[in-house]
Amino acid sequence: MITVETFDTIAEAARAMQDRTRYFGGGTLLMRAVNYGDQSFHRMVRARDASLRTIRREGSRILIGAGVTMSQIIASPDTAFLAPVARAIGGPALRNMATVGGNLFAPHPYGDFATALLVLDCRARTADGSDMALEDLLSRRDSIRGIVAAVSVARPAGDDFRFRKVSRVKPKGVSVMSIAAWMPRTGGRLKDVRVAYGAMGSAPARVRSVEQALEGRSLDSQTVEAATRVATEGLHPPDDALASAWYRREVAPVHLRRLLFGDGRR
Amino acid sequence: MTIHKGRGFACINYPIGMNLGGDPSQALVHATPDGKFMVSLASIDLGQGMKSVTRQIAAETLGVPVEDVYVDTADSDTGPHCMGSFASRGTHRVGNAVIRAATEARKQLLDAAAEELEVNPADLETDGKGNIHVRGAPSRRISVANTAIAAQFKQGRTLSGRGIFLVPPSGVDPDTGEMTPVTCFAHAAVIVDLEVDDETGEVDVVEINSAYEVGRALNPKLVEQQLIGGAWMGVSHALYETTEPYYPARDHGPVDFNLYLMPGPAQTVPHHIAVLERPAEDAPFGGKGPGEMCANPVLPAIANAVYNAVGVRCDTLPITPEKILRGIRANGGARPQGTR
Amino acid sequence: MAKKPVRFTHNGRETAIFAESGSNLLDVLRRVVGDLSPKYGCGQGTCGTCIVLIDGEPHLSCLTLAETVEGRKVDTTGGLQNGPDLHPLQKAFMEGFSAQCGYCTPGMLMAAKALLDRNPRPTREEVVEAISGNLCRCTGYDPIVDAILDAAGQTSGRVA
Amino acid sequence: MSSIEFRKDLFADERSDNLNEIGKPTIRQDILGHVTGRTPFYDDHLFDGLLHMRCVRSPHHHARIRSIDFSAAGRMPGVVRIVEVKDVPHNLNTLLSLLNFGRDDEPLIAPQKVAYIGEPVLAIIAETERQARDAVAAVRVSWEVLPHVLDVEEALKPNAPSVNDIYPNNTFDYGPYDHQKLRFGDVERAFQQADHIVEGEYQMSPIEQAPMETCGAIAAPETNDRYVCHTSTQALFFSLSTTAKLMNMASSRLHFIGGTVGGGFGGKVDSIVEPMAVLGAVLTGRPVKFMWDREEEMQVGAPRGAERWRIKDGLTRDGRIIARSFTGFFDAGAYIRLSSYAVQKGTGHLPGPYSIPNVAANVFMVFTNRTPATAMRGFGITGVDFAIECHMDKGAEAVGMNPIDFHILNAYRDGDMKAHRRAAKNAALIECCQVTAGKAGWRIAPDHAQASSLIGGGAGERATIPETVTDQIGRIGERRRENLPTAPYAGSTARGRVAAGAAKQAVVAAPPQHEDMAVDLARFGFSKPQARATRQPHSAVPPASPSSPRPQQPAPPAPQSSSPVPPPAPPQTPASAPRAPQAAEQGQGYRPEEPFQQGIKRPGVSRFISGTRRR
Repeated sequence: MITVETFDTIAEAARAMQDRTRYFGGGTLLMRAVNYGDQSFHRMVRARDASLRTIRREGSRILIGAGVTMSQIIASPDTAFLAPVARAIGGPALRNMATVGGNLFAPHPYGDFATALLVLDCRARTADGSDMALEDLLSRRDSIRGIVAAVSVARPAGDDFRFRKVSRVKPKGVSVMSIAAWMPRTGGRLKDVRVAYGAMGSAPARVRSVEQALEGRSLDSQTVEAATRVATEGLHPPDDALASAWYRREVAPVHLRRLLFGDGRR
Repeated sequence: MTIHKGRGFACINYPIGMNLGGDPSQALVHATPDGKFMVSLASIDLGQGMKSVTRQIAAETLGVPVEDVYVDTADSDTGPHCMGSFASRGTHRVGNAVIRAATEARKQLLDAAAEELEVNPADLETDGKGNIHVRGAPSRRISVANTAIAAQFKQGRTLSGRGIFLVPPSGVDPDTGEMTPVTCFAHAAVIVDLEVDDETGEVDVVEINSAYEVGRALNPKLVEQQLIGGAWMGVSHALYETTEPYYPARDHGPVDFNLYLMPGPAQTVPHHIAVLERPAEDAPFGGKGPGEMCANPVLPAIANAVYNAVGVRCDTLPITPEKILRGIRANGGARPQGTR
Repeated sequence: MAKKPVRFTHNGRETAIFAESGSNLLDVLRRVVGDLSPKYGCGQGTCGTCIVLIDGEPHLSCLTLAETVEGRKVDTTGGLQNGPDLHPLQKAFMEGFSAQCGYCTPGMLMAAKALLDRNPRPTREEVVEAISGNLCRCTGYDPIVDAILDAAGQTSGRVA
Repeated sequence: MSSIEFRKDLFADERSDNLNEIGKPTIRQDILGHVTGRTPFYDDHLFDGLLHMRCVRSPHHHARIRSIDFSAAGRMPGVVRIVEVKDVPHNLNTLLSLLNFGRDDEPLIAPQKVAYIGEPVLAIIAETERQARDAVAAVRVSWEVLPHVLDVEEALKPNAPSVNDIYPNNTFDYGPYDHQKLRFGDVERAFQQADHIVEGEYQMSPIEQAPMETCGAIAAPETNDRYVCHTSTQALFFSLSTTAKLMNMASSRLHFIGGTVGGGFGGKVDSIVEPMAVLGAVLTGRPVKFMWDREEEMQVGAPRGAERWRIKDGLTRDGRIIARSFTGFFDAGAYIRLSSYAVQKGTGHLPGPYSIPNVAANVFMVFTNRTPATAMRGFGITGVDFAIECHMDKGAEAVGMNPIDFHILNAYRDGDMKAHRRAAKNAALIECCQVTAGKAGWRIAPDHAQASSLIGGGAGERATIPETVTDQIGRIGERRRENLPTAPYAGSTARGRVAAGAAKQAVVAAPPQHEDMAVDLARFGFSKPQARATRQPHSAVPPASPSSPRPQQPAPPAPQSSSPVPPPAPPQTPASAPRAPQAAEQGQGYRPEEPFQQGIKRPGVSRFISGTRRR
């Protein structure tokens, strides 16, 4: 038996959170759990808070409400750089429901959007006003108590930001892996490079080895080869129904190279 | 990265009708007061078109327009016994039962018309447009509707028929395997063209050419539906599907359609089909069921095309990118087998 | 058992029902409203047979918390027909032999309607994208894509 | 896009195509219901006070049930009835017992032990599905986990865990043997004479039928002490009879309604959901739905079973296959369902559509601790066809032939004797090879382009049953005592012989029970072929412009639609227009909606006076 409580503000909703309670965002994860009789919660909390659905510029950054859907991301000119990522998620119906906040908590092999946010210096704001790096949140997302109200991301310039999703079913399938990279350039050299993988571990994660191989270099074939050599350093990709850990290790360098070369193929 | 083109061939035959027989199906046909016909079955339409094809079979047999026939299935109180829709038996078994039932009803229809026209029933024929007339004298005619009215309201005749079709069971000799498995076979041959990415093992099927021999295409559009959809399923079986990805280990069994893979609408393959029709003597109008066999040749043709492309024999289904990539690694690289 | 009143417009008609707490829109439409056109395929949002339009946009009704449609407009295949007249999509699916078992058809039709309502002349790629959340096990998709493109031709007055 | 052409030029002399309705692209009878969402599937029947039934399922491959504690579950809100083993009147069945094939081996609800993950041990009926799920989660089962076996060949070893108590050797019985034998000629001798030996092993994994509509049934008390059951079954009376047996109830008390199913592909034959729903309705006196969710459909619902095949071919230098032997394993999972039958269907299919003078096969149905397997599109054939056709490709490579030429060279033709000792008829494999090659522009040898299924078969060695070598290896139970090899003839030198030409009568269809049902073949599109000698081989060259029958009202769909490349010629026969269910034939004077009229109309005759009866 499930009870649902709806509040006007995210703050009230946050205060209503207790044991065996889940925050209801878009419902794509939670309603499935309800439909299948998940016994780990019996109470859902919602908020009508309009701020959850807003996208706003904040100087060089963009503030995205946790309740913003993938469809809103595609529609909004302010988040045009994230549209290709949102488009890679689900079908149109799912995108009308799936939210940015929900994607941060989507289990493997989901979380492509979080993977992209991860490289864009993303910070998550919880309802109680506290603020943490997305990377920090993802590392302990199972134990997070508060509700994420919004995320703030940097706005990349030109083609500095790249995203690649590898799935077997087209046009829509879940990730064998996804790769996001933010590669700002100053004087032809890469600076503050961030690269992240999705579906290559328990949660989306940055790939420090690749970032270091790229940092301070120009994006030439030598650099790319150096990066691909360390493409899976320190990673522990999972086996699942889509692919084995072995396969994920084997193809990660290939897809990384194709991403860095901007090769659109598959 | 290299993309290798490959071409593969396979051909098959397929046993039509439940293996070893012993699987009856029945049909009942009766006329409504004004000469429309109802076919009562307990057979199942699971999308293959049972209701539609038996409707055409009944109309053809009765000699009336298809619009005047309706197929009602499946209610165990009103539909006579049918073994079921499986083993490519629907068209063959149920179709034959419907033919026999409709033939008996037609006999009564012609008898009733003969009485009205004062001629010998043997001299009558149907025009398939709702009329019965004397052979060679189209003007001496009566409509099926008026025949039915006369039969039921004046002559006191039913226009109805019973039909059953059974291939009696065949035993199997335990020492030699001697048996009569079925009475006819459908045939198919396919050529698959595909591309293999030798860095990822990913396969793109780019074209299928095929020939399917179906005895007779009872409804060409229903046949097309089966062959197009069936070939899609063949591609899906060959490259994507399994409930046990690590068989015989049971780990990571998919529980939803995100993890149980089937090719999406952006991965459909241009499929150029030729339909051949060699009627089988004991099949309805010679027609063999095309629905079941159509996926079968696609699986090996894809495996053979993958070998032709990169020199990897993938003898284990499904042929995943991982299996191909492991094969390429084991061979020390792709080994294209030459253009066909 | 706790039930919540929900008022919404269903296929153009004002509807007020009591929804069991935590129940999804698919169950409410089928069991409470009695509109059986949306189908259960998975309850996971992975097959699209339950797709309905909410305020004109496609949604997975099996993942939609029923009470969230309060005051909104819900349209299903059950309401697609205009009086006695079939919608061009329905005609195209019929004449294109675009259904076999027919179970995915209502979801396909709703996904297609959402597309054509905002984009009357879609490209093949746009159609494929529009039904990318809908599965069909029978047809191999092409007959469905073809029918949607045909309907687009008709809706925009092309002589078919 | 795709295209379809109808090669009416081929086998034209065996057909007459002058039929009124057959061969026409008539629109489906059910399509209007499909596009309006009005087609009634089993779950589209509303019942007041419908209850929902869910199962408690095994988390183990193989385990003994020590005890089940459902006291907490029984007290939970909405719970109406706990269904235990003792509630099932006759808790043992095998699907094909209706054909008297095999022993009852599977309970509806597992009594003492479970043999696969997901096997039901208890069912709970509640007011809502969610309440049933909550109650199921509250059930506590104490398990004694047993050793399990998941690989078919491991399961054949003497020390392997016994999966199914009714078949303790992990194999189905075929006469005195633990496998189905096929013996035709003498493969051992032929292998010695062969220039090339080609061997291969092939494996397919289980495949889900994946119909969009999951399996389910709704049962409810009806009048006259009967029960109505709306079901997704592919086999109405199969499910009805199975239910009657498990419920130990006269079949006359069951009213099954179905016939409109959201895809089946073989996955809706097993008749599990119907007895469960009826049992629920009987125990509660209320309407009960038992429906699989998608997870159950995928992991508990029976898949197309896995198969493993080993093939050994003996080939001559010039590309003829003179011997072929098979060792096959059908992975049935924990219970028979239909796998026993798949083995015999697969065996009857060997050695594929080829004329091979020496064939042998040992085919096993093996129990393992996995979800039972059942039928799927291509039942018993899909897996072995994959094996055979991959192997044919290797054979062609071994003898250095173009694969299509290799297939045509070995293809069966009319009159050729098949390994199951019946002569082939109505063959058309060669023509399919030729036409496909022509469409794809794959060159084949001129003599193979001229070959015909009608010519060259049915004579000499091709038409005769050879003297056949037999063996008695693999009697039931032998394998529990000692490790026996599985390949044909392996493991013993004792041989028997069956004389050349030995064959029983072929089985043919039962004749019509009454002369009024006897068919006049002339009206059914059959025509007498010319004498074989005078027949021309078929040309593999496709006609210039393929025809694709398309709806006519309204005119053919847009260019994007699946029309041929090059674009289609207009449908060749006017008759190839599909008919909308109520479409009228223009200009034919026929009006299907012509209203009901009493009496008859004949010029000069009162409509109420009949002609005189002729006797």
